[in-house]
Amino acid sequence: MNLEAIKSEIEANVPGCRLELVANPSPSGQHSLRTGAEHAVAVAVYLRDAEDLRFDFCSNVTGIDWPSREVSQKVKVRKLVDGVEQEVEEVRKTALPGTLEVVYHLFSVEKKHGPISLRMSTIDRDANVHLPSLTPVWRSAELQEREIFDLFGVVFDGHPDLRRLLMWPDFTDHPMRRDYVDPDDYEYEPTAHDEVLRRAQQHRSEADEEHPGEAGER
Amino acid sequence: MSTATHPTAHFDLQPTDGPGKEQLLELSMGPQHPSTHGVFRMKVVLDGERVVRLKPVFGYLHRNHEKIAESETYLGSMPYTDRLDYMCSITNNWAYALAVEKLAGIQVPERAEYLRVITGELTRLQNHACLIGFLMQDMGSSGTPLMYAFREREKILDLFESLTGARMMCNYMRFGGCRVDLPAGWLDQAKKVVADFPRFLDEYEQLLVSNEILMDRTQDVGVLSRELAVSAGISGPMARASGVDYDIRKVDRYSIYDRFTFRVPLGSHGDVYDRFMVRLLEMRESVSILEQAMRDIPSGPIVDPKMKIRGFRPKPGEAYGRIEAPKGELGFYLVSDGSPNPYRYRVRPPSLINLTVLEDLCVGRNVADIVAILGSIDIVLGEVDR
Amino acid sequence: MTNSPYLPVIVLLLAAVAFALSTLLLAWLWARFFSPHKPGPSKNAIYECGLESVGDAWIQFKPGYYLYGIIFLVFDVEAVFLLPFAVAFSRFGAAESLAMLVFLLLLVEGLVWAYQKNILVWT
Amino acid sequence: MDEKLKNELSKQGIFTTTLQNLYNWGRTNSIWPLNFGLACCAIEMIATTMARYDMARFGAEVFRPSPRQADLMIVAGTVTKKMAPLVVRLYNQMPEPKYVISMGACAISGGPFKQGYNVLKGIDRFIPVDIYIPGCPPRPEALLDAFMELQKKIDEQTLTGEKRPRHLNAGEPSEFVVPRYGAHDLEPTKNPNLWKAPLVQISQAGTDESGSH
Amino acid sequence: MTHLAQLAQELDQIFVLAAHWLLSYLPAALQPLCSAILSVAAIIIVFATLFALTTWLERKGLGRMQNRYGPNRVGPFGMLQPIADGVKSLTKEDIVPITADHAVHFLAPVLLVTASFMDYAVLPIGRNMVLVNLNAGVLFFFAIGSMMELAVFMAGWSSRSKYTLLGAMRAIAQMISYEVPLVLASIVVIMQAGSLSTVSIVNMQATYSGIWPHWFVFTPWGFAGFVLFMVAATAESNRSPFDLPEGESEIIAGYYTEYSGFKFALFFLGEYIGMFATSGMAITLFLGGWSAPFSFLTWVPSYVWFFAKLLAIISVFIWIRGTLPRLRMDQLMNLAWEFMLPMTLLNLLTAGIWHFMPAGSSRWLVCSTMVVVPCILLSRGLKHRKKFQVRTYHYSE
Amino acid sequence: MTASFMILALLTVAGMAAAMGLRNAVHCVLALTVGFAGVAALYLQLGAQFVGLTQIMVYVGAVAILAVFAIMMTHSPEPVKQPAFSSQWFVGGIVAASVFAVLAWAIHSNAAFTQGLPPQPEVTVHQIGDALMHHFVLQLEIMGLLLTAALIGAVVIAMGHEEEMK
Amino acid sequence: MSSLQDYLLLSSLLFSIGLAGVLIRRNAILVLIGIELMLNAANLNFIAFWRFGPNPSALTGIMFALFSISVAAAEAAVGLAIILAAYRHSKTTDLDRMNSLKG
Amino acid sequence: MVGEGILKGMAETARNFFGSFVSKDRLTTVQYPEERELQIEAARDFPFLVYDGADWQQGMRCVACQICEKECPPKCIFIEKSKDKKPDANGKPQFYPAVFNIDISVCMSCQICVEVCPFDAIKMNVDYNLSTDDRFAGLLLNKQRLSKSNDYYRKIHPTEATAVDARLAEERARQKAKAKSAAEAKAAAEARLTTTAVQPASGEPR
Repeated sequence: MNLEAIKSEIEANVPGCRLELVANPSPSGQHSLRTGAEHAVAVAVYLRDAEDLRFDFCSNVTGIDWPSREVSQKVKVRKLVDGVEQEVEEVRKTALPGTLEVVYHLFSVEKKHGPISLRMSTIDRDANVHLPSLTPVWRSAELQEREIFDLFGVVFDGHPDLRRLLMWPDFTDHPMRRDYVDPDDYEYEPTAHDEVLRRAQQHRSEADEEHPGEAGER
Repeated sequence: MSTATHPTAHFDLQPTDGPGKEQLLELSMGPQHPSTHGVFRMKVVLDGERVVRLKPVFGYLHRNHEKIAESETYLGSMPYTDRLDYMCSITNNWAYALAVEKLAGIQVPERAEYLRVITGELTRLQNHACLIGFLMQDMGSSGTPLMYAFREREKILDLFESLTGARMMCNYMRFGGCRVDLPAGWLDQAKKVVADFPRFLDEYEQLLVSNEILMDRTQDVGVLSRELAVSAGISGPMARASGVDYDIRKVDRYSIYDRFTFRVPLGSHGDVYDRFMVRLLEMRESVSILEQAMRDIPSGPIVDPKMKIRGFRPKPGEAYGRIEAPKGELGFYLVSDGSPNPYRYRVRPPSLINLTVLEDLCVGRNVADIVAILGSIDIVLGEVDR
Repeated sequence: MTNSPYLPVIVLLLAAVAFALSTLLLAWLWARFFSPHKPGPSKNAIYECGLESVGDAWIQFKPGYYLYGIIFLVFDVEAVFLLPFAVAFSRFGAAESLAMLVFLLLLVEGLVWAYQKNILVWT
Repeated sequence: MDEKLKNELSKQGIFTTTLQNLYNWGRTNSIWPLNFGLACCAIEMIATTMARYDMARFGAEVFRPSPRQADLMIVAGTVTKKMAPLVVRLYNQMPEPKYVISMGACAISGGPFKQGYNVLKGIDRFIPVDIYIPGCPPRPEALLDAFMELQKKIDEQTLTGEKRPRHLNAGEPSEFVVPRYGAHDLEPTKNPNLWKAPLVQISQAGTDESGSH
Repeated sequence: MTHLAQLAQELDQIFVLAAHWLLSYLPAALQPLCSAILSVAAIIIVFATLFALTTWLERKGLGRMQNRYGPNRVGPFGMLQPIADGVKSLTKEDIVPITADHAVHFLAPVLLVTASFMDYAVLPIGRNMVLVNLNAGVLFFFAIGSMMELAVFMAGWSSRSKYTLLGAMRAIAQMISYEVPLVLASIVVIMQAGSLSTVSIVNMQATYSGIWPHWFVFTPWGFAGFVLFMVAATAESNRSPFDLPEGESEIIAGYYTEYSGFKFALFFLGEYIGMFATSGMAITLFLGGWSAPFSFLTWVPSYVWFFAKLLAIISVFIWIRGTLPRLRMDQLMNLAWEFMLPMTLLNLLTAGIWHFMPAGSSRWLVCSTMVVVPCILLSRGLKHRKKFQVRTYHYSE
Repeated sequence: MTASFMILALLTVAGMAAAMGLRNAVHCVLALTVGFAGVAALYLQLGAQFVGLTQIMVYVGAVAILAVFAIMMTHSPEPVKQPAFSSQWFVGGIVAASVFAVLAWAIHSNAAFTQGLPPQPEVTVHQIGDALMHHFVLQLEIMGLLLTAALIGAVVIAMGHEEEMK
Repeated sequence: MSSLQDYLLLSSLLFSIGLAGVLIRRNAILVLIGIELMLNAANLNFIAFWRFGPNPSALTGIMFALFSISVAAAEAAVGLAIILAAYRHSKTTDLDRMNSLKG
Repeated sequence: MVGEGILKGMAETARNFFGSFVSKDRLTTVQYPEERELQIEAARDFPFLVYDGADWQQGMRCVACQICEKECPPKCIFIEKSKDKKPDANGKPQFYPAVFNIDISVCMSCQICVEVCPFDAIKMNVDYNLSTDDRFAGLLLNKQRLSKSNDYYRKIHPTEATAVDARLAEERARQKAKAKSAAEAKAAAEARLTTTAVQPASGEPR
């Protein structure tokens, strides 16, 4: 299973499609293909139907939240320093916009090979969170995409039944996002640490204000 | 009739009218229902007793396993995995350990692999036995098969307890091996339990397999086609009952499963009876694996000596590891950013994905069939909702 | 009235009703004197697996039930005629038995018709 | 009315005592649990009813699926926020006398999952709990122990007077507010009439006097 | 010897004699009424006790089948368990849903209990021990039995809950479907006995050829009738595997989901009392009522035999409950209309032929064939149409 | 007029009147069963045991159930907003009352109807069976035909044309 | 003992109640029930006349009542089926509305 | 023939029914409060703190290193380190936990605290009978309630305790040797300082 070969095969067969091969530095060696949203369904259908690939079994669908972050990069730049052109290392900071990424892990029941990971990213995390749904290609994505919609807020276009899966319908947050602030119910935390401790103490002082004099009763 | 009083007006998807244009009854089965195996809920639209629509509602046991795991250390998540599929904690441990081992490139000593296989297959035995018991309970047999299954399960849990210290939440695997070695006499005790197990299976078969009521209630009920099974990502015994020849123990040859001879039973109808029978037959195969493993188990270390218990930080990267858990393909997807906590921690729960086809199986059937179908899918809510 | 053959039946009827009512009365008395009645909107709501019940339960059912009702009714009436026949049967000859057989066959014909129309298949 | 009744009852002391004994005997020995499991602990609860532990010996194998016929709610497992209103409603729908056993860490406090956004930190925030069983999950023996503890507790209750149980007191409610699903959390997050966090110094919680030498 | 026989007879009639003795102290005008009250009180007490005993037996028996003890901590062997349950139910709060139809909701359990107790009016519990010997006793039994359907419907409908309504509709469909086979199965006995009076039906069976009694169950049509009657009776009394109306794994507690406190206990009571009544009727019709199984055992009091037979049938009920899963609604209905009804009709024919054929082995042969062959064919047909069989499985490797 | 007759008559009339007067159709049917049972008790009182029990079995056990089914199938237990009675209820009431008046007058004025009760005849089921099979055979067969026709007819009508005659 | 007159009066009262029901009820099912009521009244007459009649041992009254009950049952079955069919057509069992829908 | 399978099943339940009167295998109930199963040695329920010797405050092994507090997955341990040092069982001055609380309403008995403890100070108890009706005080175990003697530990987990004891003894011996050698070395150094004679350092193994 050569991912490079698969990549070029798909690019040859799906017109206009450009894939990115995302290397995985870990010992698992599970590299992945990144596709753009517009060709995703075509790529998926090809992966599923191509005679030599037959990735008919979409095992796992995952969302990953990448918040906006600054990446500092050391770049060697040729610069005129004191009149002499020199190669100077410079720290260049680039602000990467946050994205929501969706990863599909595919296997083939027929050929008994896999996995191959297929990735897609949204444009950002706020407004442009649409991705094409691959449920029409693999039915197994149905509930998992709903879960990602629920917990990450990725909107899958073309999903037959995109509702919240785990939280109640009136819930407005996407709790698996990194910037989610969980509800504050730290009234009683006898073994609190760190952040929890801080919030518990805050609750405690509020309670003290409400019931002065009761403190230390127990 | 105004829409407000129409019983289906509140339904998420407008149901179709019944054939005779009778009113449809929208019923909520669960979360507190004797046969939803926990807090599962199905919104059912009934035409008489026939199911017109069925929408599963999840999340009543959504306890944020993935979110919590992302703020725990890698090891800290291990006891949490016990509580995913709480019937089979050891296989959950195993899948997680396998994923982390892939992520960090850790080798597992041979004895540890044997221990994993032994405990894992014991887990499979008790899970399948109990599942069949629960299925029969759902079909109204006042608990007798379940009692027999739990009688056997208690024996296996005794083994687990004397090995790992806990009956259900074993927390047994460690990255690169297992936590403790077998105590003295454990293997003999286990051999006895395994040797006795076929007798229980015989008893079960006597009690159930040729029972006409059971056959009539389960055969051709909830038929899942092979194509749908593959497309919907159905795995485990449920897929094999539909004729999908896909057993990860054979396909991935993870751990040391290629050393054992065992067969994979396949169904040809894909109905509830096949799912029930495939599990029954799988138990016999598990017994055979166990016998081989307990015969061949070598001595040696049980954990990779390079592994430290604290301060484990895999290099950045990602890995997807999966095993054939009793309920199907249990996978863990981990993304590491080099910190002690996983950046992304994802469980691929077989129970949840096997539920994808629930509506397809139930529509057009009877209310009583819903519970049989649901029972045969074998869900555990801890894993469905996580 | 006291000589009526049905006197024991009447007594039994009254006693059975009294039995049921007296136990309920006992329960009511207990509640009255010791256990205060505490109704509430959610306590006295309809049970539906812990959810709020949506929609009315009194809905229109399938006519399938009615078909069984009809067949039941017809066979109930048939039994009414069969019983006196059966009681007197031991003194009957073939002629009476044949007559009854014809009567039965007529009904069985209805049943067979229902079979053929697959009406007796529960949906 | 209450006073009059009490006077009358005290006059007929023996009668009341007999009645009280009979009442307590009846309800201690016939505790039918609601057929209701939430998570992992439910499996141990089931195991308790199975042959090895046999809760039936106590007359408690009659797991009623309908709350109308149940006496005991064993909250066995994690109560999520999505589930909490249902648990409360089920509790409300049980007829008095009703008891609650909070089985396992999750039901008591949220347990290991207490930091989760969807996990209720203890069912006692919404309904009154009689017995808490720590453990994750508690062993079946622990459940049996708790069951006997509950029986003991019931046996000690009196028909009238101070030690009478909650349900015999007309002033105490028998149903509790069912929380609603809000945009971020349950509303309210707890029943303030029922659950008050003890005012202890957080870092000093549980400190023993002798330990601070 | 004659002295012993005398003693046995007195023992047999001890309750009758005691009642006579008691009544002799009363004015003649009051005697019928008091006699009725006495017998009715006895019936209600005895069968209410039997109900308690049966629930205990059931729990113990199921326990033993499931490798456990069952209730054993309240009283000796847990025998006081039903009493504790009763006390508890009596002191439980009674909840009536707001939307329920209060009057009907209240009346349903009362009607059920009443109807199930009414059945005992015609059951001969022992020699000379019947409340009233009605000319049309069997018809009375069935007429009263049909009231139970109404009670069940009232319970389910008045609660106005979805589960109760589903349960009620299931219950009615089931009960009407099995009432027809129930009646038809008993007609064979009436044909033979020539009477609708339960007393004369039993008296006919209480004679002996050699040591063997003339129970109707010992004829081909009688045996078939008995089996059919028992199957129908199981369904009529909502016992496993026909306990669909309260099939708790599907529809919670069926038609009495919304009942709490003692009303629920009354449903429980009513169902069991009804079950005893149908079993008692099966005993009366087929198993010789109170008559001894062998002529040399006639010295044992007749009521002992009746209750022994009743307990035996109850044990079988418990045994079945411990073993079998529940049927599905369509199977239940199909069984009633496609197997039970044809079989009972055929059994009628068999009984008729039995009557017209001369006594002897040829009669036995013909009638047995007439029962067994259609039974096999029908069950084959059922099985074939449903196409269920024990399957064989293949393995991938 | 004996007390037992009075009680039964009152019960019957009350049941029947309630059956015709209550709003909720299911209540009507339940009241109706009381009326039917009352009539059955009157039969028993008149010595027609078999007919009385048949009345209970057929009317209470079957016809009432069928009516209940019909109500459940037509969704009409709901107390409707509109009045339960027809717009011309007044006219109907007058007609019924006048019919009763005429009948009562006719009955009252006929002296033949005031005769006392002749001795109780011995009516066993046996005799009924004999009479049925000897004197009423033709009627019986016609009854069978009628029942079969009713069965088929009612089923066909109830199922409707478009219904799947599977 | 009561006289025949009492029974006849009762029966006529029942008949009138049934008639009133038929005339004034809007629900078709209840109208049918009214008809059943009238039939019952007639049956009561049969039995009463048989009992008070000159020749009770002829059993004619009883047989008449039996057949009448059977016919009434058959009538109820068909009648209710017709109502069901009408309901399917017009979605109501209200006779007034059925009437208005007809045109 | 329909009914064959049903009869087979009924035979099976009958066998169990009658078997329950004769065979222990078919009557597996352990009547709990009166009869108890044998304590399984490895069983674990909630953690406890081991102390050596007789006095729980004196012999506390825990040195408040707070590793378990950090590693505990559900964070149910709360430790406050003492300001001062006290001699431990070996007489070596150590910090000790001024406060050591375990909230057993949160603890999931995962045993990770035991695994990470470098001092063998925290072990798993087998006492499951902790039901209480006191929500707040009953479920928060303080230092005193947590302390159990080493004898108790040996009683409930004999094999494990023996191994731990051996390991500790070995460590203690090693420490002693180390201390001794350090003292000797110190003495030697001092001697070296005082006596100007140059001596080679003793090559004693560590």
